[in-house]
Amino acid sequence: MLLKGIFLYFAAVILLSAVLMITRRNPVHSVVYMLLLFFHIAGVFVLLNAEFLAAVQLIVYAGAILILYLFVVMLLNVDKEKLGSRAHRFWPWMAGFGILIAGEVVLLLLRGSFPVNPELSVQQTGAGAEALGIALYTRYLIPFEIASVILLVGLVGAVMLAKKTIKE
Amino acid sequence: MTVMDQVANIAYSLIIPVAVLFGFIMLNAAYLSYMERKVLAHMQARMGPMMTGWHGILQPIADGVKLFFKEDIIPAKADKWLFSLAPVLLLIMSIAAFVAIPFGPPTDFYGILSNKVPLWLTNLNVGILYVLALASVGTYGVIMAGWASNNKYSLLGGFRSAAQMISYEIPMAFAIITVVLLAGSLNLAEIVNAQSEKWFIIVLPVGPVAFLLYLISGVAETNRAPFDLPEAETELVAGFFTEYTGMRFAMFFMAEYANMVVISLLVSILFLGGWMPVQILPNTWLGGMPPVSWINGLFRLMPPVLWLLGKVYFLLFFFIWLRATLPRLRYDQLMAFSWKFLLPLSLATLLTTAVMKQMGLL
Amino acid sequence: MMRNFESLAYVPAEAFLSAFFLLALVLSFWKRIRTNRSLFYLAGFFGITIALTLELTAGRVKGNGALLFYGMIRNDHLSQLFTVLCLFSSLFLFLFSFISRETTRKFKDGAEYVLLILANALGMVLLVSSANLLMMYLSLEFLSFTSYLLTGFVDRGEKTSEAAVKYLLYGGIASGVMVYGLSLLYGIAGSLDYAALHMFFVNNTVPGVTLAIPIIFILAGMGFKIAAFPFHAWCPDVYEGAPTPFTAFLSVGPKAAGFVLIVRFFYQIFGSTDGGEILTAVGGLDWSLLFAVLSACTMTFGNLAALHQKNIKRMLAYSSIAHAGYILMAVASQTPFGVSAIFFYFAVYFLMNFGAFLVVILVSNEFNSELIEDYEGLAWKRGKGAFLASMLAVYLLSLTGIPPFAGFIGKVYLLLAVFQKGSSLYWLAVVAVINTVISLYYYARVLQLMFLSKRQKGVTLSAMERHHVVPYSVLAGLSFFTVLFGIYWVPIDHLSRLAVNFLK
Amino acid sequence: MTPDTYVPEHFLPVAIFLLLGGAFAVGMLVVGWFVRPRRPYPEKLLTYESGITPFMDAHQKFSIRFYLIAMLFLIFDIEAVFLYPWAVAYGKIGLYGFVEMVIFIAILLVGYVYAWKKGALEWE
Repeated sequence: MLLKGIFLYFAAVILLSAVLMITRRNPVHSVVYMLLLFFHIAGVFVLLNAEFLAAVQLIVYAGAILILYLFVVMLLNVDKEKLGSRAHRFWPWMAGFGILIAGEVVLLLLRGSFPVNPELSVQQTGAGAEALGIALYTRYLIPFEIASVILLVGLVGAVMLAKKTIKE
Repeated sequence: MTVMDQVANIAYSLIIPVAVLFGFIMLNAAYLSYMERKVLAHMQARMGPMMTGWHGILQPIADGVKLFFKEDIIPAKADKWLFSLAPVLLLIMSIAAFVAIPFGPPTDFYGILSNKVPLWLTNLNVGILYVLALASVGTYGVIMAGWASNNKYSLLGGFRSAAQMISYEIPMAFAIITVVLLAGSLNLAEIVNAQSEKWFIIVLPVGPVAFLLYLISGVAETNRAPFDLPEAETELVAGFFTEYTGMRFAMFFMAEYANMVVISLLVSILFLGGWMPVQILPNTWLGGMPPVSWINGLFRLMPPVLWLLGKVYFLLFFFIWLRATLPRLRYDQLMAFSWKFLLPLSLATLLTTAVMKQMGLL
Repeated sequence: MMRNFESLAYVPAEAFLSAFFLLALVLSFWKRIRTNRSLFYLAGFFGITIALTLELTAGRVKGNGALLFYGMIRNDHLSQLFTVLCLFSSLFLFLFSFISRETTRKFKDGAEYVLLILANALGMVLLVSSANLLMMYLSLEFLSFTSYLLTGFVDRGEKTSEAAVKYLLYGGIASGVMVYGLSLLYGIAGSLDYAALHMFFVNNTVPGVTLAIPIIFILAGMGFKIAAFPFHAWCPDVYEGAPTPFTAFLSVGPKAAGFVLIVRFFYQIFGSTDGGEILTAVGGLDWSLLFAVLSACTMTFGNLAALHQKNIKRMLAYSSIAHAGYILMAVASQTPFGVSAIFFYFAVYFLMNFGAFLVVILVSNEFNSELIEDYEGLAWKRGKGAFLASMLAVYLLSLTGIPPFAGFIGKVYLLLAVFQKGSSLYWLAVVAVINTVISLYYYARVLQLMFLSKRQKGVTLSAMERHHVVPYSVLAGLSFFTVLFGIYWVPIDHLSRLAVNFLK
Repeated sequence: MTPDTYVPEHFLPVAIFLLLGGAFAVGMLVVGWFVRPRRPYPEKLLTYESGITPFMDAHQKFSIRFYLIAMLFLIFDIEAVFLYPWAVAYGKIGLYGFVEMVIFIAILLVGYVYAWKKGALEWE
């Protein structure tokens, strides 16, 4: 009961901050709501005994990616006067699509028969980081190394674009 | 168990520790300013605060009361919402970091308590990551304060400060990974226990390097001298908190001091053996022999938590000492120092550790 | 299932490409090397060639259906065939970059361009052989990432930045939606592995609606990659704004890789052969119909939109959307033969599409323009004008699917696959034929402009003379094969029959 | 153990402290609100700009270098995050783990040198 309450709290705040994030006129405010969102997602990870992921959620998403967003948003310096409503002219379509998907999810939950693989359960070993380390360096090695190449390409791209801009 | 027992249980296991820890943080936040002023003054052959109480001992309280009565000014052009949020966020993050820090092994306080209680609020398996995560979120407080003030100095100060903090986070992370590699755990208590024979600072050749890396990055993370560029008053007035007054200003100060304490605690835990007492020579070597073992035994008499706090206050003194001694870096030097020197050095340290561990040398 | 270090011997091309990419990056540190563009182009060209050689000669070593790296990568004939195809398209990208004036004059540092192409090739090669959702997603991102950067590489004015940003935003959203679908799928089945997912859906009945959400989400990512109907919006702008050699490449290599991704995902997870000629859908979702609808919409939309285009690159972009629609018919057929048809079509599409774009490049080298009206009377211009026009005619007719050319045979294969599925998809075949007729109109419009207008008669094409023999021999070679495979297509047929083996 | 029964009670103090920190910060402001003076006038509410009247919006376009630094940080931060599980599991994955990590670091090191060579680390 308590657990359900905690989860519902996290879920509610996640949804609310997500909605606020996309509706705020000031992009810097959007970033703040996104930060709130990340915190509560980390909370959900904690509920699932994925403490390492919770920490990563904060370190990488909140601490690095969102900082980059914040820099970009602040660097862009959107004029407050020019900032019209954030609503795109297609917003009724998008809202309709969103409601459609949401309805489908609700329908799905009402049917009740959501097959879940029994192997998926909360690990109680507490060795999250260690288990992750072993998996990452044996079974998931190739995706891991590919990830490093992707990071490398990202770095090359970022430097290339930034240098191009500086030169101009 | 009756309801009363449960309430008492919660009181003992939660309320008292929370109160004690919170008190500790507040006391530190207040009295570090006193310590800083006194130490700086004496280093510059001055006396520092002397008027309020014996040798100015009541100065922090007077300062606090004064700040309560100061007008709270929010500039008309500021983004009021973010302007208010920034210091609060920063303060929350720096206070919450203390939760995961272990202050000593479980103890019964020399028989006062019937069973042993741990000297930590919670022992997280990812303790070190938790502290790091909160520190990285603290960057928002700085940058948001700078942006929300709508003041050119604040904005530049905030940006500089944030860029500096993230730049030094990388060598810091690599230094921590070196420690994790040595200890084999992310749990802070386990990291301390791994140092019962040998503190990580004396694990040659990597220990001292990693220690220095962490120390330097730690000072830079807290925006303290010689890395206090964001607050370089000669060019940026007061940096990101130029526009803040009264209690909001106080919050930035408290957060900074709390951060200093956290960094000192982490340095002690990660490199200086945490609550382990000093050993003149290790037990495994000549330390077992009589004259040395007597001294080692003497050291062991002091409670572990005091050892930890001793190290912490020495480090805090060291930070103040740095401020009194070193000139401020130029911003380009500061960035280059992190990216071109500390980063490769920290990577090399990490790799050396891994190689030596692989070869069974560590 | 093979472990990591043992598996390395089975992926020589991939391993070589990654090592070569890193080596090239290290070499680019020295300014003297970095600024030497031709050297870097040559290096890239030979790198791809070596990778191709390795892939072709290692074919004997490679087992069919071997699962490498703990099941991350599946080595089978499908992956080999498409690896070769993708690497060839990268090779042609280098070749075209040599020829096009945009990529030889407009920018100084050739190093990054070459590096990104190499990385892009690596992404494609990994994508066609992934047999794990994680691996698939990562390689897809890898491919997309490099594509965004390459799109914005040569500055062609406002169009370029618009194209690159549009591509990035669409791509980001599509892959975000896709990864959400993947996570839902993982939540349902509890595995990332294609084979394990297949077993789960064979043994468990999942309500259709439960599966529909993740599948639709995943389709968004896949549809984006192949530019299928609702997810195509980026395509024309990107094709117009990107450097032309890259545009040519974009509609062949990455698109083929995207199709392999679709085929693997749906055939291996949601299909069951039992040795029959038609797969039975597993998991309670009628994806045949889904793809049939997608296919019909895509081809119709592509062709209708192509009708009014003024820029030939945009026209070819819409035409490539339409072709993606045709190829989707084979996916909808749910037959192993459909996979063969897909390879066959891509092999043919490779020839005619690269050929058509080469003409576009040569013409834009001359006029610095890509407007269709500038092709007026091309056939009557002096200095290779007739040659260029007739070559373009061959490719465009082949793209339409007119009998003596290879494009016709390709389309026949696709239709055969549809017919094999049975009467339920006959309507799709009818739609495809109607679409072919529509497409004839806009292809023929270009032909009419080139051949029937004599206003430009006798005007000299000046820049053409300075060019060497390479572009013309490539042009002739491509058209030779376009015609040859229209008459004698047995070699490709043999190859394409191999593709089916991945189901074994 | 399923998500229905797992209680992360060791995070209770964390929650308490996050709340306590917030309550403390807000409490200070609220208490101060009762005692502090409020006498705003337009000049006082101006932002500080060395004594002159502030001109233009302070939110200027900033150097792209800040963005570049953030991007580099992001990449190395992700690298560091990958290294934590490696360091913890190092005792169990042994030589393979070591070789794999050296490859990983080498790949990113190439990127680092590239950034350096291209002058991305300079702050003119």
